[in-house]
Amino acid sequence: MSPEHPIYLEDKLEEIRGSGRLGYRSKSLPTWCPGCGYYSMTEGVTWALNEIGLRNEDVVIVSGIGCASRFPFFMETYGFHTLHGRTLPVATGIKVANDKLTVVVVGGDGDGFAIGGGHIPHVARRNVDITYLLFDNGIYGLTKGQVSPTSAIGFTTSTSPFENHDQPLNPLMMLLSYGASWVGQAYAGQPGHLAEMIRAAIKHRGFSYLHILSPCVTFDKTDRTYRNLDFSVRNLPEDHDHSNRLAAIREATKVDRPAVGLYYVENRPTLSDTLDEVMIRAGGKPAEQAGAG
Amino acid sequence: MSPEHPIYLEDKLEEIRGSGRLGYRSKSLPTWCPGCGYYSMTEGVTWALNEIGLRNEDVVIVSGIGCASRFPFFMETYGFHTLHGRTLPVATGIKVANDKLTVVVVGGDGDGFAIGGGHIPHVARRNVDITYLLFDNGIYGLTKGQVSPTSAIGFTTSTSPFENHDQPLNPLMMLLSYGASWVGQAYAGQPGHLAEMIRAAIKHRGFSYLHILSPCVTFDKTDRTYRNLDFSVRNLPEDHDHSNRLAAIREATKVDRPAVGLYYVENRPTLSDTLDEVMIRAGGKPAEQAGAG
Amino acid sequence: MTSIHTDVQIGICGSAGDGTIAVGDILKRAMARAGYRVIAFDEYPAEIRGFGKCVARTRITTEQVYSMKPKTDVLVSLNDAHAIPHAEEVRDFGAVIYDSAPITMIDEGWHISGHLNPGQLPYGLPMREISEQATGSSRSRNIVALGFVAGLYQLPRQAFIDAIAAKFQTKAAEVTQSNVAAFNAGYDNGAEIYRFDKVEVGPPARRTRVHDSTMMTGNAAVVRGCLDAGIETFFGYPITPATSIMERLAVEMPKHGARLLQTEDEISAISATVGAGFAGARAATATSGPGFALMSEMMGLGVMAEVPAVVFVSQRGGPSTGMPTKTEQADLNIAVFGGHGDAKRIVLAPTNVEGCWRCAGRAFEMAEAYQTPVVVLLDLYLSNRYETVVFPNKNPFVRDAWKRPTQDNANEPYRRFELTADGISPRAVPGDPHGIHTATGLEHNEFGRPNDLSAMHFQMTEKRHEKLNAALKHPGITIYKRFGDTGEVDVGLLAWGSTFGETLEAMLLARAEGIRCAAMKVVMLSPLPVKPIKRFLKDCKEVIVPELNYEGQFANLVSGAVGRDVIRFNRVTGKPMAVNEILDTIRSAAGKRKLRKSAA
Amino acid sequence: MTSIHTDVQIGICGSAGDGTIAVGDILKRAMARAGYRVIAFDEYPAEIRGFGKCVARTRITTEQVYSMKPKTDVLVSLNDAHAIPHAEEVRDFGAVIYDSAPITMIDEGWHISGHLNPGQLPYGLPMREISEQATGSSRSRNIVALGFVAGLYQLPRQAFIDAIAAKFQTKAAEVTQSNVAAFNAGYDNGAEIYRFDKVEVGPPARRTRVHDSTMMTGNAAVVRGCLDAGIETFFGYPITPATSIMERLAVEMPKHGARLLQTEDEISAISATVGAGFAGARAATATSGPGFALMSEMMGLGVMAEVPAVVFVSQRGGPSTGMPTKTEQADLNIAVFGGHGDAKRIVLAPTNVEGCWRCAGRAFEMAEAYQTPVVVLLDLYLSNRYETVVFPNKNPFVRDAWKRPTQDNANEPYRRFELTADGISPRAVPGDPHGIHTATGLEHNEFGRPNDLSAMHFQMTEKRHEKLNAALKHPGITIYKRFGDTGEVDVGLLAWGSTFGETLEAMLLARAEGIRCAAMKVVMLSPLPVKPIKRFLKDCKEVIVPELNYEGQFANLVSGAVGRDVIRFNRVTGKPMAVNEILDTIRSAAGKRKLRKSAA
Ligand SMILES: Cc1ncc(C[n+]2csc(CCOP(=O)(O)OP(=O)(O)O)c2C)c(N)n1
Ligand SMILES: Cc1ncc(C[n+]2csc(CCOP(=O)(O)OP(=O)(O)O)c2C)c(N)n1
Ligand code: SF4
Ligand code: SF4
Ligand SMILES: [Mg+2]
Ligand SMILES: [Mg+2]
Repeated sequence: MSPEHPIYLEDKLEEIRGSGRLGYRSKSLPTWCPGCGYYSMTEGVTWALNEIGLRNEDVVIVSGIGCASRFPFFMETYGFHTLHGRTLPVATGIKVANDKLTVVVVGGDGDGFAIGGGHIPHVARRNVDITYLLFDNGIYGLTKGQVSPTSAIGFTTSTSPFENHDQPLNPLMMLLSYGASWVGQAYAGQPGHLAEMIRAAIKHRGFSYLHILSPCVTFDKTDRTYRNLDFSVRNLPEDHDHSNRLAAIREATKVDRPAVGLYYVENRPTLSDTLDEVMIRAGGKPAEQAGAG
Repeated sequence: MSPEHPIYLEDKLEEIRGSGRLGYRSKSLPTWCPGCGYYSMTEGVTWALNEIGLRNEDVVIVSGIGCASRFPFFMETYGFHTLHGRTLPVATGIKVANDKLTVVVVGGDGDGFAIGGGHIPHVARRNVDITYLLFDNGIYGLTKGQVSPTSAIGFTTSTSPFENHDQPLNPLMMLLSYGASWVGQAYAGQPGHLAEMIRAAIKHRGFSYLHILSPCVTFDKTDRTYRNLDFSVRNLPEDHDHSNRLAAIREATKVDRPAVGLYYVENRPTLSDTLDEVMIRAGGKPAEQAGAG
Repeated sequence: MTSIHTDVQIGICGSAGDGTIAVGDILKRAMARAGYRVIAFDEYPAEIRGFGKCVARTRITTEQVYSMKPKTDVLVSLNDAHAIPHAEEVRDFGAVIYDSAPITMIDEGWHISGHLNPGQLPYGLPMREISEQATGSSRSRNIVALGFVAGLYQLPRQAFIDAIAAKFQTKAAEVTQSNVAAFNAGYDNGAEIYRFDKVEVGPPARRTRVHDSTMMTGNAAVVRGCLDAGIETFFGYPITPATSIMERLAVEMPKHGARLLQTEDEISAISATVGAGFAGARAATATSGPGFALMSEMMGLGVMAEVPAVVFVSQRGGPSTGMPTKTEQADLNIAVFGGHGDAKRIVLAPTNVEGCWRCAGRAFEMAEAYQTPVVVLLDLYLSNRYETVVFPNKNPFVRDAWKRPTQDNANEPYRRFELTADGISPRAVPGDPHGIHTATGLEHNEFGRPNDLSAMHFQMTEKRHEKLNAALKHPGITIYKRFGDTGEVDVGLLAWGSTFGETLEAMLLARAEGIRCAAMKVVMLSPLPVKPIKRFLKDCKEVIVPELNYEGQFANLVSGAVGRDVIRFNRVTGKPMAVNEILDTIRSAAGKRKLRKSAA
Repeated sequence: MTSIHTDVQIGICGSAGDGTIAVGDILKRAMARAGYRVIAFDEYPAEIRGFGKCVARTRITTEQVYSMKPKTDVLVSLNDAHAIPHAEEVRDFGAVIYDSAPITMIDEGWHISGHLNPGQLPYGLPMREISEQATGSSRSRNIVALGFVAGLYQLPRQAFIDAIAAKFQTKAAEVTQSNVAAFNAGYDNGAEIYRFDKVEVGPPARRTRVHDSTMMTGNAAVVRGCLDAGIETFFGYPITPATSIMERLAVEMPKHGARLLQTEDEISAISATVGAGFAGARAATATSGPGFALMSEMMGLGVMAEVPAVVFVSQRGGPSTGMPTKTEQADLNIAVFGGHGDAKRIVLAPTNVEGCWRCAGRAFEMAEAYQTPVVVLLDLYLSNRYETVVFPNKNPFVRDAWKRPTQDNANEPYRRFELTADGISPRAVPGDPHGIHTATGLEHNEFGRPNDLSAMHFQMTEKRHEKLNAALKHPGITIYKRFGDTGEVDVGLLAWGSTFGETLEAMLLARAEGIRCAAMKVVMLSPLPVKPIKRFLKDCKEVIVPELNYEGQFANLVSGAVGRDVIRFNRVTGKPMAVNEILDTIRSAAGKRKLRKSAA
């Protein structure tokens, strides 16, 4: 009965223990609002890590500030809960220090496209081999409901009390224009597909950006709800050519009927490759990396 | 003979005094390297202001840090030489305070797309009625030649002594994906066209982005030189439809043969319109603005 | 200080789902309506959702006070597990009210009644049953408990009914009716059955009419100060505990033709604020420690280019993301010293809600008059706590507080940064044909042209520093103030920000014990009023500096300025400082500890 | 201090196009090759291009010194208009060498010969003609002038010829030949025609073999320190005067299998540095004031999450963009106090080039050992000035300087932030199966889980502060050091950073005048070695704190910590402090002014 007492997952999740997935979950029970899309995302990451069969100690989950903040605490991997908007450069530092690690970044639309927006182009163009799972609820959840750069026009929030009039950003188009080597979209209301996409994103060698449409059930009852998204979300056309950046951009412009799936993928040298190349040209040789010794 | 003594333009430019352009030039002689593209840009801005016939006191030139820093000092208008990467938010503040002012931002590729990169999407989506003249020399000039986010692969600089291996950004594509309402490109080696484009950019009501290809004659002798650019720069196709964002993006992808001209233009409400709309909905009415009283 | 006739402190504790904060709200609003003075501060859990602990504390007095009492008179438990640790807050012979038949089963050992000290009075009330009887549902047990407390003290019933009606005014009429019924049932129980025998809740001494005094939080007072000062632009980015400033301004500013923009981050917010200030607008932003850290570089441009800008910083527990929902006073260092280079700015730290309003308004005047960024340093405790405030009838804040160029030398080139006797140069803004200039973050000469010669840099550095001294004499604001005994004292207290309230309370209690002591509040932290502080310290045998940070940031500042050591009294609990602990420090500094023990 | 036999200071002044810096370079390299000790500092114009003033000053001694002399012995003018203001730097009976037939016409009144003080010796040399005769072109007049000075002093000719050859080694052989010819022509002129009569340029006292001593700048020494300490990752963004650290590392690191990335800004640089530190790498970044201001927030995460990270900050004139090519010491405040919350970090400020190397190396050890960000505070003067340095044969820096978890409690959950006696918790990094944890910027418990209870916050705050005290005893680095008279003194000087060199020089001169005095250098500014400073201050009747900022940032820090007032001696000229001015302050503090006057 003491409120300081942690609540253990064990009592609740005995039935899925057999899967091995629980091995990637810590003993802390998530504190998100019931129905929040972050639950599907947690499940998706756990499932994907288990499917790929990564060792817990070789995975680092990096979060910034937002409702995603606490994500790493619910995982049995290394984690770094950093600052608002700084996930990507911190993750870059981790990867440069030790490129044997699998680095997964989780964050919200404000964290990514407001305060953190300056970092994305550079991670994308350098093809840093990390996975960026962006949870887009079109609002600032953790700070209790302010307008965000992906909020729709007309959305009323505590800081847009007379409706939002600013044109929202189009994250997928942006990432495609930055030269990201893997760009996809998923929807928290389709947890199975979401999990598959997360697995693919993590497996991609290079920077992978997965945009996840996720309702904030607490602070958005009108706009980006499960109900509305269930109506509008579609799949990418069967014949979509995900090696064609312009075709991907064309699909990304159709914001009223957002399509889930893999928009674009390409294989090119990662930042690790580049740094190795520099060492070779300098006449040095790649040394043992941090944490390895 | 005293080195502290300022050198006056007057002795040198008597012949162009008749044009009225000199009314927009201050008495300080620019200190850029001989042959630098910033001279064409200065001429272009002076010409455009004169052509449009703006009053000196109603124009504010905002610079960040880079070789463009000193630009405002060479103009006989208001000026604000701000910080590295902060031109756009400062300019937004100026425009929000007094939307009768014509605000022109000048800056380099590092200032804009490295340290300042996080601000561009938001000025673009909000359609802040300012003009952004981006001087792209593919290098950090003021700090004496380091690699920049628009440096070509293979470019050797003091911080990429073993060649640059990072894929450069594509600023035009980025701006188009941000929803900028006016996007164009010019080349410092074509000063007449550059001046025309500057005029059009300033006249556009809304956020206008002009990308200016400009060699740094001092720190880049191999890559983005007048010689190389003279070969590769072309005009946009005659039939280019500048109301079609996807067509504009397609043109922007052709980086090996950069095209000058107007890529895209659209008319939509500016930030000032939006703020007025909010006031009306709130039951207030737009007050006298700062500086007006 | 006048003596306080009525002085009752009521605490309500429960989980986030129990309606704890809601009834605390009704209580304080009812008492303010009834003409009492109120100070109230709520504790919230850090999580968005869940069943974390809430505590709503309200102190009700006839004259305004600025801190909680060391001990609570009545504690209402809506959830015993949460309330148990708070039982010790209750004074001897104070009451603890709990649900004698709660909805959820409580394990043995988790009944609060088993955790009281001898002398504390347990009142087991069947809240749930009373609620069910009065309204048909047990959901109003919080209102029942509130009514019970009101009845115990025979507080004016109608004021509560009005407050309840106001609270539910947007809901269906039945909601109000049902809640009033619950309240009345509780009240009757308290007044008739359990009624306190000898409690002193006199009527408000100086009965202020409703609306004479307004009850508001520190952040709401900041907003009112901004509006009264004629704010023209606001740029901000949400962050606890500053967000509510922007949220309120977002509703109010457009009504007055003023413009607010939520920017993409704090760097953009301060940049736009400086841009707007450059263009001549009254411009402000608001943030907390993490956001303010991001503003460091742009603050320096404001200093160098001599641009007015107002920055509200509400401190929370640090460092880093720290404790977003806890209070602390550890951002003094960054506020005063957080710029690179000799980047001196004005820093004001109000000590109470009225001060939030006043500092906000004066900050705009100062920013304009001295052409510089002004930081107003709040903290979570001050931002979120409620106080009753009486505003003057006439809006005291001056518009257009800056020196503009005259047309006298219209033929000479304009010297934006003219070296003058007081360091203030006449300032033109864009649009003025006679003041064309370029401002810059580089060192510059009088015309604003880049210039880094030794003599110029020295003169300009001196100008930027010395002009600020005029702020120490700025009209209409208390920069520092001494309270308590005059002349030489055994113990002097020097405090800043919200902690001054607790310091004052402790000082008064110490005086009541016969200790000669005095307290000084310092509102302007930069430039520091060194002379008055020195004068005060001269009067004090011992000087205590109580503050909510680890190393004594204010103590270091003062000590560095006056060259004298002080007693640092530091706490980093995330909570307002406990009056009792300050009092103990005073006692031991006064060497009175023994005396007191032998007397007891 | 040992007595210095040879002590000559040569200044060369001209415009950016005159090859001023180039011949200064040859001079100092030649003298270092010849086994002398050298300190040299060049002044550049702020503009990229143009004909701004350059001054190259070189002091040549037998024992290493750490400041320029108060007066120059020989000034070479390559451009009289620029050099005239510097004539007064030349000592009585010192020489001023100028072109008796310059290329450009000089207006009347602009000949330097008309601006000398009585006693200064004018040497008009037909530099242009000599150059033309020796090489067929007047372009080598700078080399002629250099040869002339070398000849005057009979400096070892071969060392210069070697230095010239080294300088032009990438060019065609004729370039070297022609420059050597110019040099020899100048030398012969100086040695045979004008040769000084009674000048003392003895051979280096302790003749160090070539390569025993290395001549390098402070920034180059930082780079060597980083490499010697085994730096693994570097993330940076260019900014004067720190850029050359990154530029050199960019060449060197990949040779050693280490990784360098130029990030998109300073926020990214420090974030990546903290990320790499978290992952277990030796990670650093380098910047100047404006960039460091942007790093403020992320520094706090380093403190909170207890992540090692090294940050080099080379100060320049401020505030804001300020004076990028001028020196100043005004970033102490932001280095020590620039974080929000109780964000204490280690701050080291080397006082000379050798110290740059040592502080750099030890900074990595400290960051790891105490799990915290470490700031190494340089300044433009120290970053850019050359000194001869003798490095120890054995690389002294320790790798892997941190406490890792043992396998003892492998079954218990890992406590990343275990509360231990010394505040240091065994630290695991990703890849280690036994140390899985999440680090956070929120306040947390021993496991690293968010926790904001009062007691936890207090314990963790205490841990983060008190663990740093061990740094005061870190092996292999001088935290503070006293020089001069022992025991009680009339005047004590307390200095930090590059200004300590001038302070020491002034103190030695004052002692030579018979004033009892001592100087203490303080290398660790945070945590401050309070006890030794207190002890030192006790010995001093008067304490002077000379520093290059307006308000006395170090004086405030010391005064705040020890509670005693000091004499602030501040200069903001953008230049190194003048030894003479410190000396005057010592004299007046010692009350010796009259004495001296009557003696003169
Ligand atoms: C520097 C800084 N500024 C502001 C904040 C306050 N803050 C925390 S989360 C957040 C926005 C969260 O929105 P988003 O990134 O969309 O995440 P969500 O909670 O919606 O998932 C803000 C503004 C902060 N912690 N740090
Ligand atoms: C915060 C900060 N970081 C770094 C610098 C140093 N700096 C000045 S200009 C510049 C880059 C200039 O490059 P760019 O923007 O491309 O302009 P250019 O000079 O090439 O026109 C840098 C890194 C600075 N002044 N402030
Ligand atoms: S506030 Fe919204 S985004 Fe955050 S946990 Fe709750 S539902 Fe999810
Ligand atoms: S350095 Fe390059 S960009 Fe800068 S002024 Fe010179 S040529 Fe132009
Ligand atoms: Mg969000
Ligand atoms: Mg550039």
